Amino acid sequence: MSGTLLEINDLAVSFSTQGGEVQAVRGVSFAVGPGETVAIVGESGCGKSVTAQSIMRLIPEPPGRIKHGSIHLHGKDLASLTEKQMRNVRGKQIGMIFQDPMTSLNPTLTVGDQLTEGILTHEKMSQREANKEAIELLHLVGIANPDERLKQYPHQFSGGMRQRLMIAMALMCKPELLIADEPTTALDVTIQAQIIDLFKEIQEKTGVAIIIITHDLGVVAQIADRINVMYAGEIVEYGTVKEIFYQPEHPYTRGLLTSVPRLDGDRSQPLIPIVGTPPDLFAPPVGCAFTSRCKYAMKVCQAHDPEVTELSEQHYTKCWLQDDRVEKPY
Amino acid sequence: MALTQNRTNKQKIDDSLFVPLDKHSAELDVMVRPSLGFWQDAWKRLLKNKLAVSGLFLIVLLTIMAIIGPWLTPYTYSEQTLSNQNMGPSSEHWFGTDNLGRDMFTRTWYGARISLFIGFSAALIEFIIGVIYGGISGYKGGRTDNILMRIIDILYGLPYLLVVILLMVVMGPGLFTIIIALTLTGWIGMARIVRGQVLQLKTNEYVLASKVLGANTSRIIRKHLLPNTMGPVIVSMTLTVPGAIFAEAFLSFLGLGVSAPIASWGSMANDALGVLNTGYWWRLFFPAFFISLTMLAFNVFGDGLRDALDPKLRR
Amino acid sequence: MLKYIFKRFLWMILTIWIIVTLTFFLMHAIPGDPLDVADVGSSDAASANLAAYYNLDQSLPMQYVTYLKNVATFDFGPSMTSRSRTVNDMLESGFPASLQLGLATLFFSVISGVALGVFAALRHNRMIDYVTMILAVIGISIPNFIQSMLFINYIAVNIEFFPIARWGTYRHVILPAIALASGPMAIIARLTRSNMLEVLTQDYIRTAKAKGLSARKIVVKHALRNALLPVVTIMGALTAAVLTGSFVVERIFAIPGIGQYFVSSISNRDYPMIMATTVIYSSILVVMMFIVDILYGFIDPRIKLHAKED
Amino acid sequence: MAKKLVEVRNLKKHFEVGKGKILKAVNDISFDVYEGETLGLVGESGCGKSTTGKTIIRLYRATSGEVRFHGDDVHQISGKNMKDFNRKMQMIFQDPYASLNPRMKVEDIIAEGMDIHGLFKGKERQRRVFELLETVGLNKEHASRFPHEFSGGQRQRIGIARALAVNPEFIIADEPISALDVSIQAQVVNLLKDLQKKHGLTYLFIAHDLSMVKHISDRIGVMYLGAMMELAESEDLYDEPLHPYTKALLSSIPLPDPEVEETRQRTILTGDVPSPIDPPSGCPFRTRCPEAMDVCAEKKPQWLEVRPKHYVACHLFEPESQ
Amino acid sequence: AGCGGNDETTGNNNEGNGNNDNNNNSNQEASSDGDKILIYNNGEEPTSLDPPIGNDEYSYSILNNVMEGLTRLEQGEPVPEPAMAEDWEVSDDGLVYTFNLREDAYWSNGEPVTAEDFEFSFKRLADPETASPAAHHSYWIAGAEAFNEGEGSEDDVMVEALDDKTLEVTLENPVDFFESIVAMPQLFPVHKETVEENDDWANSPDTFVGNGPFVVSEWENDEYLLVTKNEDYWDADTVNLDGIEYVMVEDSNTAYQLYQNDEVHITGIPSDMAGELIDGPETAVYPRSGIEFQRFNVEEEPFQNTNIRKAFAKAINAQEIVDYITQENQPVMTGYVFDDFAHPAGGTYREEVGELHEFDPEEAQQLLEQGMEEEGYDELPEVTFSYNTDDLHHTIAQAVQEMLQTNLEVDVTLENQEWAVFLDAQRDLELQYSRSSFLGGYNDPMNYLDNFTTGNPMNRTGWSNEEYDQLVSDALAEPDPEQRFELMAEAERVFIEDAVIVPLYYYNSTFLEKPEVTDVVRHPVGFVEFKWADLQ
Ligand SMILES: Nc1ncnc2c1ncn2[C@@H]1O[C@H](COP(=O)(O)OP(=O)(O)OP(=O)(O)O)[C@@H](O)[C@H]1O
Ligand SMILES: Nc1ncnc2c1ncn2[C@@H]1O[C@H](COP(=O)(O)OP(=O)(O)OP(=O)(O)O)[C@@H](O)[C@H]1O
Ligand SMILES: [Mg+2]
Ligand SMILES: [Mg+2]
Repeated sequence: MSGTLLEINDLAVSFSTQGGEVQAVRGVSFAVGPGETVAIVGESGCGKSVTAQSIMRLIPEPPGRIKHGSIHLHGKDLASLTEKQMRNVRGKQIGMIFQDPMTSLNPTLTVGDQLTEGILTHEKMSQREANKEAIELLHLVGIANPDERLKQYPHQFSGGMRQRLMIAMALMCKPELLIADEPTTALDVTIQAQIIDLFKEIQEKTGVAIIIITHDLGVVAQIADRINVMYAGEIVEYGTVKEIFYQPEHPYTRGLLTSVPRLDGDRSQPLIPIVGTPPDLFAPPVGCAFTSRCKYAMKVCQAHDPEVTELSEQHYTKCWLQDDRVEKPY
Repeated sequence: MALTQNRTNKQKIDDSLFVPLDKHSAELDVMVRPSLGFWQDAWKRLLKNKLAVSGLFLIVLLTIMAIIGPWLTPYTYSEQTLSNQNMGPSSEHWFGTDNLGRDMFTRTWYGARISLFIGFSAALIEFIIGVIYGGISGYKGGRTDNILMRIIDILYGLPYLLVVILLMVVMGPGLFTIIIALTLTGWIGMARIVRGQVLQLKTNEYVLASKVLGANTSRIIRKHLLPNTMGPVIVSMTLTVPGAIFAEAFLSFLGLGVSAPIASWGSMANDALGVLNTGYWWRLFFPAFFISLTMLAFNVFGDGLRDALDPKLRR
Repeated sequence: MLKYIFKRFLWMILTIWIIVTLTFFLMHAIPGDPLDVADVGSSDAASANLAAYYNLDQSLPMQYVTYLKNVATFDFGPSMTSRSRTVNDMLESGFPASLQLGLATLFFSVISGVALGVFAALRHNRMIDYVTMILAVIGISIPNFIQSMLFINYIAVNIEFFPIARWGTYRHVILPAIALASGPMAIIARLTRSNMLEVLTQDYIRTAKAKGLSARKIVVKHALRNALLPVVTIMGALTAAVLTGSFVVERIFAIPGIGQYFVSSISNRDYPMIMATTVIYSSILVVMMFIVDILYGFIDPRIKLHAKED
Repeated sequence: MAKKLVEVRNLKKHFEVGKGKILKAVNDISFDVYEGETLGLVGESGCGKSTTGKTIIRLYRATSGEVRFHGDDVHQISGKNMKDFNRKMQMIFQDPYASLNPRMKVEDIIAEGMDIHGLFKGKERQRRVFELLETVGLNKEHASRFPHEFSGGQRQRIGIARALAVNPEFIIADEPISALDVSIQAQVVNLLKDLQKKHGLTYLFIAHDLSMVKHISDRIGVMYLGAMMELAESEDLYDEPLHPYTKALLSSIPLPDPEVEETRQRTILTGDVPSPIDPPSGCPFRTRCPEAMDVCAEKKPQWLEVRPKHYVACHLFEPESQ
Repeated sequence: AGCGGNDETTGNNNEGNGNNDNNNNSNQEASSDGDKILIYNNGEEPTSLDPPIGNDEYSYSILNNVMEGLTRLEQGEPVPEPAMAEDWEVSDDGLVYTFNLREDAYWSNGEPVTAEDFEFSFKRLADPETASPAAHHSYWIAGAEAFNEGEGSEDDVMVEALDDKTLEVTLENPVDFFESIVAMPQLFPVHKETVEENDDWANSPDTFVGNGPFVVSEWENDEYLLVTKNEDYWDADTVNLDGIEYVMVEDSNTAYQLYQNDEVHITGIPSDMAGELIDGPETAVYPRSGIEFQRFNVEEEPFQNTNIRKAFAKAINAQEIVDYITQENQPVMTGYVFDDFAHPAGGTYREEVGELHEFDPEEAQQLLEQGMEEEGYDELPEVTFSYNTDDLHHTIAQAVQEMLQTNLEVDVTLENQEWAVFLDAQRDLELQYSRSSFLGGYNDPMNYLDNFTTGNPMNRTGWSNEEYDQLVSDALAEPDPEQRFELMAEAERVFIEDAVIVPLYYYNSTFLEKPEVTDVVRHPVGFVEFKWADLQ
């Protein structure tokens, strides 16, 4: 591997709530190399956004708390940076697209203002130049009439347009790493395709690494090099795109892939979801968190946390089914 | 690779466990915590805030002293001994005496009754009228808002003194008149603050969501707008209390207040202004101190309440 | 927008007209005849002349019409207390002092109130927060006239820089302005703090942080603006109150302002002066209220007072 | 044929943005929703789908045109009928977080509709809330939490539960599942379909995920820049799309298959996205249409039923231009 | 300091030019260093510097020093001495006064002061058009009252300029104190031409024309008014000060601090500090003709009964009020009329007439019982004492309440009212029992006794007594001083016997005066005089 840009090691994040501690992330480790695209997919509520925000040190503290683990950017521990040094990382080295575009945009500032303020902070640039840059980017993300739109306020944009604003905002400073938390959920397929192309193009030009969090496996298939599959605060499977799509090992990953409706599918047939509800991270089970929903669950799954098995150089999974003593049911 | 680091010795695990799981035993019982309403929950959180609790404790203490304080001395609030005038605090007169030789301790706690009553009622009435009026004005907007706000302008614009004099002539002096006089314009500030907040809050989508569910104005104001504007409302209320206590003294000046020799903190402080030169400090100090203490208590409590009502601030 | 401004302008006129009308009838409704208060022991004939001089001999509706005319032309005629001076003259000579003091007060109260509120919120439940609260408690629970006296008795007499009282240089403005400002400052600080706390938990603050903005910029640009709404709200009435002078503080500091007239005109039943002060105050008030409403739209563009419901 | 539940006629919704500029978010669209069906609505982001939904449910006042629900003009409903209307028609909002009151507990958010309409009280209410939570894949434990303590997808599910709580007849679902992972999406979609079967619910389903839309919808409408381009039964639409925009759309659907994606050819639309403030003359799509003709700039295409139950607005299919 | 520029005043001026340069000259003089400028706290802005209009202390304390009447009270005793009038003759029946004006009497604009100016001024005072609140001070002049009431004409007012410097005034009654009446600011002359030409003449130092020891030279409304020595004043040699700065500091505490800081020379004593300061070395106490008392409304129960009234009057210990509350050593009233008026028999009025009232709780108790019996009361009807809002009144009222409780076991309710409301109610006899005060206007017991005649607007008690009325009008017509005082004393006895009021205490004027200030003159009646004052 050509060195790592970002390395996350055994990260655990908790939130204290009225009833106790919610263990949102429970020991996540992965690395991202320069120019690489890593996708994080997984159960809704499994801790993807929290992981992403932890990288930027944006977990609200309190109630949030990074319990243990480290995050290294270019080999430097981000936790050791002062708030001021961290400011240089944020926006400039790492750009972030938040999941909820409506509330993540300041309703009282014009879109133009919000787009340009980052670059004005990090680079010597006049407002005019910054505006030009912003217009250019808006154009690239497919917003018509960008110069007019700059003067408008977020509430005057549609959901998808706000999402594109977030994308543009994160790209303004040409970061080395882009963390995109569901950047295309609210976009129609044509725009989505445009955005993905844009990501790829920028990646080619600037070599930006991307961590993309998404539910849309189609998007993942298009853009990702490698995939982290998360479930209940842990990474349960990790591998290259093809490995995950064609040789999924973890029952959850498999369930995920079968849930996807197919265009050529039969409408009258119900979709095949994974039955049951995910565990509450308030009191995660001792063993494998997926046990209660797993078709192939064994007694050991309930009692012991499964171990990571290396399937290939870059393909790992965390499941007892990989144990030699088990005969794979599928 | 990081993922592989934490390898345990998997061989230690008993082979017998590697058998399919009986589905039923896999169902995890989720124990359900007793679910508390928003207000109950807020109350619980409030009680965890030491500072807020001490504020509340102070308020209760002051109230209790207002009730029993006057009985703790052999003096009555009106009994004069002119030759004992302006005596400093001593074992006989704990808070000293005033210019008519009355016991300040008795008067202070007697005054607490009047002042706290006025403070509480003013704050409460301000809250009720201000919130309803401001809420409706802000939420309804448009014509309604315009008319309601112009009424406020008119009430604000009228010379208050004139109104109060008329009130005094029509109603005669007394506690009730004071409350009316305080209420007349007291709620306006609150109403305007609430309106401003509501104008902003009502654009939030959760208000639309509630509207779609068929919520009427009253419900939207109560359940959605008000809880989200509690901060400024609480601040405004806690500031009303001392305001009302002093306003009572001002209204006494116009003949509207409780008639002498009944004491109130405001009028006691007012009577004692001259002491800045004479050195009879206790005459100003005690009423002023208790007014400040009341206000401090309300503010500390109010801050705690604000925090308790803000779910995002929970620890 | 223009249409809205025009409409509001008409409403302002209407509002002032109602205020003037109500004030007119109120002042006639309360006991106390202006001539009785002003003079003792003049003859009936003289009283009648005086009454004629002040138009008091006309029927109430006629007097009302006369006053309306006065209000419309901003000419209120002679004062009933200082018969040889006109109300206009008295107000004109006093207004500059009150205005100066008022502006200083506004300046102090807003700047320090907002600053204290912001610091308190940023250091929520820490030392500065408590200090700010105590300052606010002091600012409010020691009314401005007591503060004024304390300032005079303990600061002005000891520090030569501050004149004890009277009027003239900028140094004369400082102490009374502080005395006047501390109450509003406390209110502003508390309101700012409370709303800042609210705003600081919003997601868009997180976004701003993610952009790497400095803490100062986040506070000033993103948070403060949203937190200022209630402050702007109270600024309306506050400005009107403060610019028209303060009876007690002006009195204590012997400042030749117009605050006194707001009180003395009523105790003297000085009808023209009551009318004039009412018009001045209510005009500033309604204009300020209008400005506040406009400011709402600037602070939060989602607030649209002039547009029809969507 | 089923009864018309909602009729939208020549609906327009314009916003004033800045100095006298008019943004035509929805510009003259007409369609019907039949009882018990699911009408999917897809289209370019910002083309006016949410605005259409919000205007139907009366959150926006229509600039012109009308919306009928059970034959009554919804913009005329008042008083008691309003409450009834509000129970029968519900909306799931696109922005999951903004539509949740930060100071209300999830339990109260979900139960709000029940409270308003006096549907359930006390224990019953709580039971129902738990039930709803479970149907959308959350658990009881979540009832006493506040919205900010949830992940995006969890918030979205709260919104769904809230809409379902009042047993509505018609739900406008504005991207109800976009933030959910596929397995939960499947769960929710199955649920919606079940409910439809059991209670005859009707949906207006706004989404971007075309495979999902196809799966759930009986008919699908395609919007572009405030106007309806094509409306047809879903199989029909997917199998034989008529409008060039629809075709482009379908060709852009990403497939969950990396190898296919590597080799796939898509019709990338060229040209700038036009602005609704200043839409192109004639057909709004003509600026990006691979098959644009002269007439497209001159005339607005008519809304024609070119095949049974298959409507399209395109000059390619207008009799005179064929 | 030299004021050379002023020598040419007379020559310099065109007649009728109100805007002259002299004032400006003295302006500049005043600000030069080393001048003896006395800084006097006037409290408030003068209402008006037009003598018949500005009928209050704030105006007259200034007017008294920038203008001058026919006479001026002497520095020592309140006895009139020649001022604008060099001398005067009185006719034998005491009705006609002929004043000879001094030749060197000039207005500050350089014009001579003439008898016409006086005639004009006196008639102007009486003129109902002027509507002077002080018009009643002209009533001594025959025809003035009728004119003022709108019945007579201006010509019937019996004041006439016989020539430029001779003024003849015919009186209504043969009052022997008319010489001191004409010393009052209300009867100061005004410069006829200036006044006729310019209604606003008294509003600005540029247009104001005076004739007193000082001239108005600077005036900032509500801030200060500066007067400077008038070098053309006939008695300029006597005047020691170069000027007086009247500052307007209303708040007594502020004024006290300014005084402590040597920023004013003379100011009042903050009432809270009276006890502490009253015996201090810098405190100056002047007797003042004026009283603090309480009125009964004899038309309301239970005060229709004389004995009950008397009981109240005797149950209140005014000495304690003075000792503990006002603390300004005011003399307690033992009658109604101001004690210190000169009695023709030689001593003061009180010395000659004797004490008529005293505090006596036992007798009060008896009187109350007696009165209640007379009225058939088992229980006294409710009594409410009203006062206009003021810290001092408030304190006194509470003390009185307690005294009535202790001495008579009567529960009195207190009620305070805003001044105008109170005044209105008191005049309309709506108050049962209320606080009152009276400030003397001239130097004679008649000033007091006149008030309680039937129908007098100052009566406000509903009390009417024929004997009293008769005694008062007899006294007015009586030319013989001894005789007159006899009648007045009798009237006072009737009045006190009927217990219409509760006498409390006489006023005095207390001031803080810097040690360097000397010879400030304040008479019991009249206003502050700086003619003789000096700064050492
Ligand atoms: N402030 C908070 N307080 C308490 N719990 C929280 C808080 N924020 C997040 N959580 C919990 O942490 C868990 C992980 O949340 P996260 O937002 O990372 O999920 P996610 O993987 O991004 O899901 P989605 O795909 O739905 O966005 C969730 O169960 C959520 O309930
Ligand atoms: N309140 C508003 N004021 C002004 N313009 C608005 C407003 N709401 C929406 N718009 C504009 O109307 C157009 C349609 O918006 P709408 O939200 O209906 O789009 P949409 O189809 O839902 O898009 P998306 O799929 O991105 O959510 C957009 O151009 C948007 O900018
Ligand atoms: Mg997320
Ligand atoms: Mg939308």
